[in-house]
Amino acid sequence: MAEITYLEAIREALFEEMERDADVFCLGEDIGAYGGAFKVTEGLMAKYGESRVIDTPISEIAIVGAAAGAAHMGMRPVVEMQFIDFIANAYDMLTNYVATARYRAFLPCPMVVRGPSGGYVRGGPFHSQNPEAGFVHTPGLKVVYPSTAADAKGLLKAAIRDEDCVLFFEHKYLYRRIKGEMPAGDHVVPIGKARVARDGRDLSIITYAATVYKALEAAQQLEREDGLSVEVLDLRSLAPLDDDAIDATVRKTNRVLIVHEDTRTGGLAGEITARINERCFEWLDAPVLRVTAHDVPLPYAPSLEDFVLPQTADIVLAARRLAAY
Amino acid sequence: MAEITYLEAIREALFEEMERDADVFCLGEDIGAYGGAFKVTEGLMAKYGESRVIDTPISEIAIVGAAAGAAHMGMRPVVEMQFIDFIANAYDMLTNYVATARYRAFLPCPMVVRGPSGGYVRGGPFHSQNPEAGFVHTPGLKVVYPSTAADAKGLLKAAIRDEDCVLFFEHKYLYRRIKGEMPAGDHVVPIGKARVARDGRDLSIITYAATVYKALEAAQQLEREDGLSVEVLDLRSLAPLDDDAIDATVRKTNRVLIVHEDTRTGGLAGEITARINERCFEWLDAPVLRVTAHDVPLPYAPSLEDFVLPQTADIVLAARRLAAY
Amino acid sequence: MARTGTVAGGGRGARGSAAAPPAAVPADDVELTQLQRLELYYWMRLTRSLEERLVNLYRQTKVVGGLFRSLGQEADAVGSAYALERSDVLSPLIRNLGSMLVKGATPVEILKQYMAKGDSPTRGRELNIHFGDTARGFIGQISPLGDMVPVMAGVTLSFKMRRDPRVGLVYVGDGATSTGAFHEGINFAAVQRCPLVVVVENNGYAYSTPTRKQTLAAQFIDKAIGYGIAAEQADGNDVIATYAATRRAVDRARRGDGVTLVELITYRRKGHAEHDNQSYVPAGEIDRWERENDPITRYLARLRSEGVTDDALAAIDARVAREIDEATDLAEQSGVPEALDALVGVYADPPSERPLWYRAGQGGVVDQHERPEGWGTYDAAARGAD
Amino acid sequence: MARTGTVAGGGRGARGSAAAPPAAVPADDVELTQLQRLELYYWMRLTRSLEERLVNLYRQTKVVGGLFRSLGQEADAVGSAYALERSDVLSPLIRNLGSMLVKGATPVEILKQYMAKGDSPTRGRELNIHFGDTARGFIGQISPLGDMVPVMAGVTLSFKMRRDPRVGLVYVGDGATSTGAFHEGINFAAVQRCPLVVVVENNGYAYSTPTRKQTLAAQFIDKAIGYGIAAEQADGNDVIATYAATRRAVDRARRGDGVTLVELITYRRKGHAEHDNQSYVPAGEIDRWERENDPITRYLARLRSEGVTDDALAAIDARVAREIDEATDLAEQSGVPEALDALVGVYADPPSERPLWYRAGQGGVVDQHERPEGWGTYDAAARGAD
Ligand SMILES: Cc1ncc(C[n+]2csc(CCOP(=O)(O)OP(=O)(O)O)c2C)c(N)n1
Ligand SMILES: Cc1ncc(C[n+]2csc(CCOP(=O)(O)OP(=O)(O)O)c2C)c(N)n1
Ligand SMILES: [Mg+2]
Ligand SMILES: [Mg+2]
Repeated sequence: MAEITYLEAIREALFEEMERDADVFCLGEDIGAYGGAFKVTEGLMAKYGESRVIDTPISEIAIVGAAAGAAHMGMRPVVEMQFIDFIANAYDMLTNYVATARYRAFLPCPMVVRGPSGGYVRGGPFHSQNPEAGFVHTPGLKVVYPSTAADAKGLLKAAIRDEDCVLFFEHKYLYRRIKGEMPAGDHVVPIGKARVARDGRDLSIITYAATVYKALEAAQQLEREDGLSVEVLDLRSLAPLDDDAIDATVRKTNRVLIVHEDTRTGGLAGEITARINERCFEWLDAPVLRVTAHDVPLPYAPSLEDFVLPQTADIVLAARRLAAY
Repeated sequence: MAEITYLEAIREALFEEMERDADVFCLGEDIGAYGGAFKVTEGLMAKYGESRVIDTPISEIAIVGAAAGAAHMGMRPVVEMQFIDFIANAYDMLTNYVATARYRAFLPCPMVVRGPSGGYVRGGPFHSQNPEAGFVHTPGLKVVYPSTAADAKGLLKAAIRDEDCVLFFEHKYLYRRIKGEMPAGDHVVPIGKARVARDGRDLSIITYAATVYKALEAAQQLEREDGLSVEVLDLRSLAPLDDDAIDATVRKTNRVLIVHEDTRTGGLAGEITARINERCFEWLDAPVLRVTAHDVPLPYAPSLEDFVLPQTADIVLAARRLAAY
Repeated sequence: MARTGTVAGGGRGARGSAAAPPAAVPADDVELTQLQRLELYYWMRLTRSLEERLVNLYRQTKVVGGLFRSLGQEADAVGSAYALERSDVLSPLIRNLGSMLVKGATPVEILKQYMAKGDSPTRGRELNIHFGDTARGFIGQISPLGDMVPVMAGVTLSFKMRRDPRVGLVYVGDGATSTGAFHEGINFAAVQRCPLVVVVENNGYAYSTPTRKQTLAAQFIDKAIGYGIAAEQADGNDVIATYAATRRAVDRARRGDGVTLVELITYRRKGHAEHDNQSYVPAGEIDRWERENDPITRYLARLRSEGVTDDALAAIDARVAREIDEATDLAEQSGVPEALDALVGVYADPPSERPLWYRAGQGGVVDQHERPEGWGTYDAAARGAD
Repeated sequence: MARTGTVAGGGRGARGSAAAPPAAVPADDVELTQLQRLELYYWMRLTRSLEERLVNLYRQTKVVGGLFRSLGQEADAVGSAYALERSDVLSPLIRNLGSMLVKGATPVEILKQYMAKGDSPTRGRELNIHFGDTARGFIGQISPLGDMVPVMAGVTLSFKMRRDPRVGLVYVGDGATSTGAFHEGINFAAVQRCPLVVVVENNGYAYSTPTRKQTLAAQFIDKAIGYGIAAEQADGNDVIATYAATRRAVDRARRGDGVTLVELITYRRKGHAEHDNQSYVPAGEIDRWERENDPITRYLARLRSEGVTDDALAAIDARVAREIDEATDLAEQSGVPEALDALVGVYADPPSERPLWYRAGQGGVVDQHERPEGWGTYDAAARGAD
């Protein structure tokens, strides 16, 4: 079977879901005739028309709010943020309105908010963000962030079919760099399950999105140079977190490194560390360590961005310290 | 010296700072003639006039943005959110514009955003929030959340004098319930320093805001019923966190319970746990545990709110488990 | 005073409205049967009496949290909602108790909500009249002002997409027009030509803030041209005029002619909530509106002039009193929510959260002393805003 | 075509503008010396030539990230900024290179920014022309559209509070008028009577979205009445008309008469950014604007008709060419930012963050292979928006 890119996998999911269910529709800025800033929705309007592929005004509050209203009425809206950074404008609508709809008003709100996320692309402080922490913190929202093409497709299909709002973060560094074969048939990856990206015995790296590849690179290097067997767990689903998978890898290797591209303070590594502490303290042979971005806005110049973001060499160093502990 | 309430202490700080520095001014909804929804700014407009105490339209984006613009020009704006919950509307302006101003543009942005926060008051899902986690996560912002009247005054004065943006959370449950004597003179409490609210040897409770009092109640009960000596650390400053104070209490008691009123997943306890892990792993005799709100929107009925929020009895139970570990 | 894409001359200014009550203007001629005209009276009377009952319950500390009144605004709420068909969808605000009753909310639901009962429409999760029911065609608001405009843009977008001839109506206060959500939502709906009516209830104040501190616009319908949409303005204290203006907007929406901004000029005679002493209101202003421009008094005079008998009106009053008494008895019988229900239904899947470990097996661990003393009455200011 | 609180009749429609270039209208009579008129030409030429140089550098992969053009909009940027005094404050957008130059930004700064040099105005922290200097009176934008309107409301509020007779000017695109920030900011400034000019640059498109999908308003000045503020509309491709309209607004602000919404009608001849192939633009539209309505061509004809000699114009062209060459040489010599500078200045106190432990003592730990291949040219789409 032919391989397709991470980006094409997302597009394929959109086509298949719009085909499968007439209630699925897309809305966002420049997603129609233009096909979106990254061309994820290319061809969608030509096939499904202007009424199911809606070019909106520059109004993130309205786009998300309108999706919620349509979702209440039985539609299945898929919102594109032109860059996920602009989800900040809809923070109130998502955390106060959408996230609470079912709980406070028994209103179903099945919708997806998706968009290009993440750095390593010289995008500067407003086109490189990883805003997952603020939403994982919000009860009522689900959050996924795939790293492979197959997961991108399968999780987006699951997100569109979910009865609640799912934030679907797409890593723009992976859009065209990552390829994969699509499993045959109606490929749906359940939300809430992590993926063991690499089996290992000596230590575990828990991560997600683009840093999965940095972790895998580091694992290879550690095997080659240190003879270490490193397990890499790709979380995929950030809310809910797959506690069972986390427990399993911790209890297997007893040493854990958490890696994420988001800034350190208040990033997801804290939450994961707390859970490991509560659930697996006696299995720990070393402190849970983290490799993350530095706590600064993400700068634009390559030398600065590379310094701020976590790199493979950092993971190797941190893993060595853990292994030697 | 006479005692004044937590709320009066905040008001006193506003009067003194407006008196001290003609560049300090206040803006927000209904803060002028009406004196604010909680009457925190009562009397301020009568004394300083409409141009320094500005009743604004219902426009949190504009209020925060305008404060930033004025701050660039050398003013010292103090913004009131009528309820801190509505800070969500200004999330983009705060995290994207204000937080990055110095870093990306060398623009000073000395301003304060303050407002009534927290639950235990039957305020329901939109008048009870503790939104600190989303902002502690943002490099460029400082966050304080006092629990005593003296700290409320001293930290607000420090916040107004700070060269950067400080979010000042006021716990509305404490407004009129907590009183304290004000230290004489120009009472300023430095941002970034925690406070030992109670000395102890056997175990540490790290907390802030209203749950400081629940922790203190629990500590008394544990002393009375279990003979346990419990230390209570009131963080006061959430960004930056006082790592030294955290280290000191952990290394002293070797058992840590973190308590916060915010929901569990993605709340601040995760970050604190990660730091303790990294900095004091060998001093830990037990896993770091947390007592927090349940992961649901905060419901309104007393029986529901009481169930969702952390209570003294929870802290006692968790502390007993820790002590017995 | 209809306006479609052009500016209405000489409209009653938004700023003027707080200063002086509008003189009685002859209501537009609309076809309403005698039965319907009496129905309008019933809804207005029910609204006012139900709120009066709530005041009693509030003083007995049976209301949890704040109490919000629509005194003097009953015509605006009832008349506008009455312009909708049963299958249309409405999004009310805190002062639209009347609109909700018209759309099928019942007094017992309202009372249970305010008393935070376990079998109230939100099972004690949300405050006062923050609830909805899509079956009856109303959607519960949330507190952040303006947010319901985008949501209703989406509700009505779905009608358009499905070629379903339903209409949506969303209320915003004069204050809420200052929010970004209002602007983005009405603009989005305009461009998408959603079948939506946006009703600006200009009652002169947003909490303590008079309209002139909210906007420099002479009148709210002046915003319509900037969105390229139609506008209607009406005396919101004249239930028939309100009905007629809203009806034109509803018809326009149903015809496929897009969004209308309807400005209803009225006056908030009570404070923002029950604790607000209205010290910021110029002396005499409230009295004048009460004396000269009470919507129920005005409507009663009109009905009488149209030949409705005192007996017919008294029968309605009696029915209202009886219904409220019955509803109160019923509501008081209900119990408080079960603590564990707090964990149910954040998501469809999982259907419930698990209690935290230190709560396992416990319904409630809360000691009596931990309850804020006298909640429900304690801290008036703590119940500052909706 | 000034309008103060009333609707201008027959304004050139926003939607019309993309379809057909406005016919040349006689520019308003303004007092500008010959020297000033030549200065306007200099700034427009400098803007265009500097962008052309940037295109060359972009093709040489010396530009990091995307490249944004203002081709065809030079008159609107230059003419409006020229209406400000030196001490006034301006907030530019991505297509206001010309405005920034007028306010004192230098070509070498622009080039260094685009090349992400260590001694660029933002030390490599921010993109392209996202930078400012309060001393020279311009404030750097951020990407989220609309946010600078509230910020400039605050800047000008401070002028009013200090009785400082300065004025502020903020640009928004046709697209950015749909944001909540625009609405909240302009309304706030209106009510506070801030000395602020809000310039809507109506260039027919927001990225690929034509104005008719952004708003149903016939023209953007129709929004002014809804904010109770004055409006001016001008042909944005006529530098003198643009200057005159903006000047009226600036004078009004300085007199204490509050906010003006200025609509400048122009056309974006290049794509949103350099990678955008403009496939969504109707055939012939761009050509027509280029042929019939290039702001520099038009202004040259006017200058010549006023007696300016070819020699005088050639001298300006030569000066521009020389300045850009010199600036390019200078900019190319600068180095990239020091990695550790990334940690400096998030706060005033502490002045710097500490490197994470695994970076201690290391300037950069990045292996060559970890750099995205060919950044600067790699992924056109990755540089989709500003
Ligand atoms: C975004 C937001 N900011 C602030 C508030 C607090 N608040 C609640 S009601 C209110 C005044 C509303 O005035 P208006 O819109 O005129 O409605 P009215 O009460 O007059 O019906 C305010 C400021 C809020 N609910 N939401
Ligand atoms: C809040 C927000 N949403 C989306 C974007 C992405 N974006 C960048 S520029 C642009 C189009 C802007 O159009 P317009 O305001 O007309 O300005 P122009 O480029 O035409 O000068 C978009 C959608 C953004 N920067 N900010
Ligand atoms: Mg009002
Ligand atoms: Mg544009």
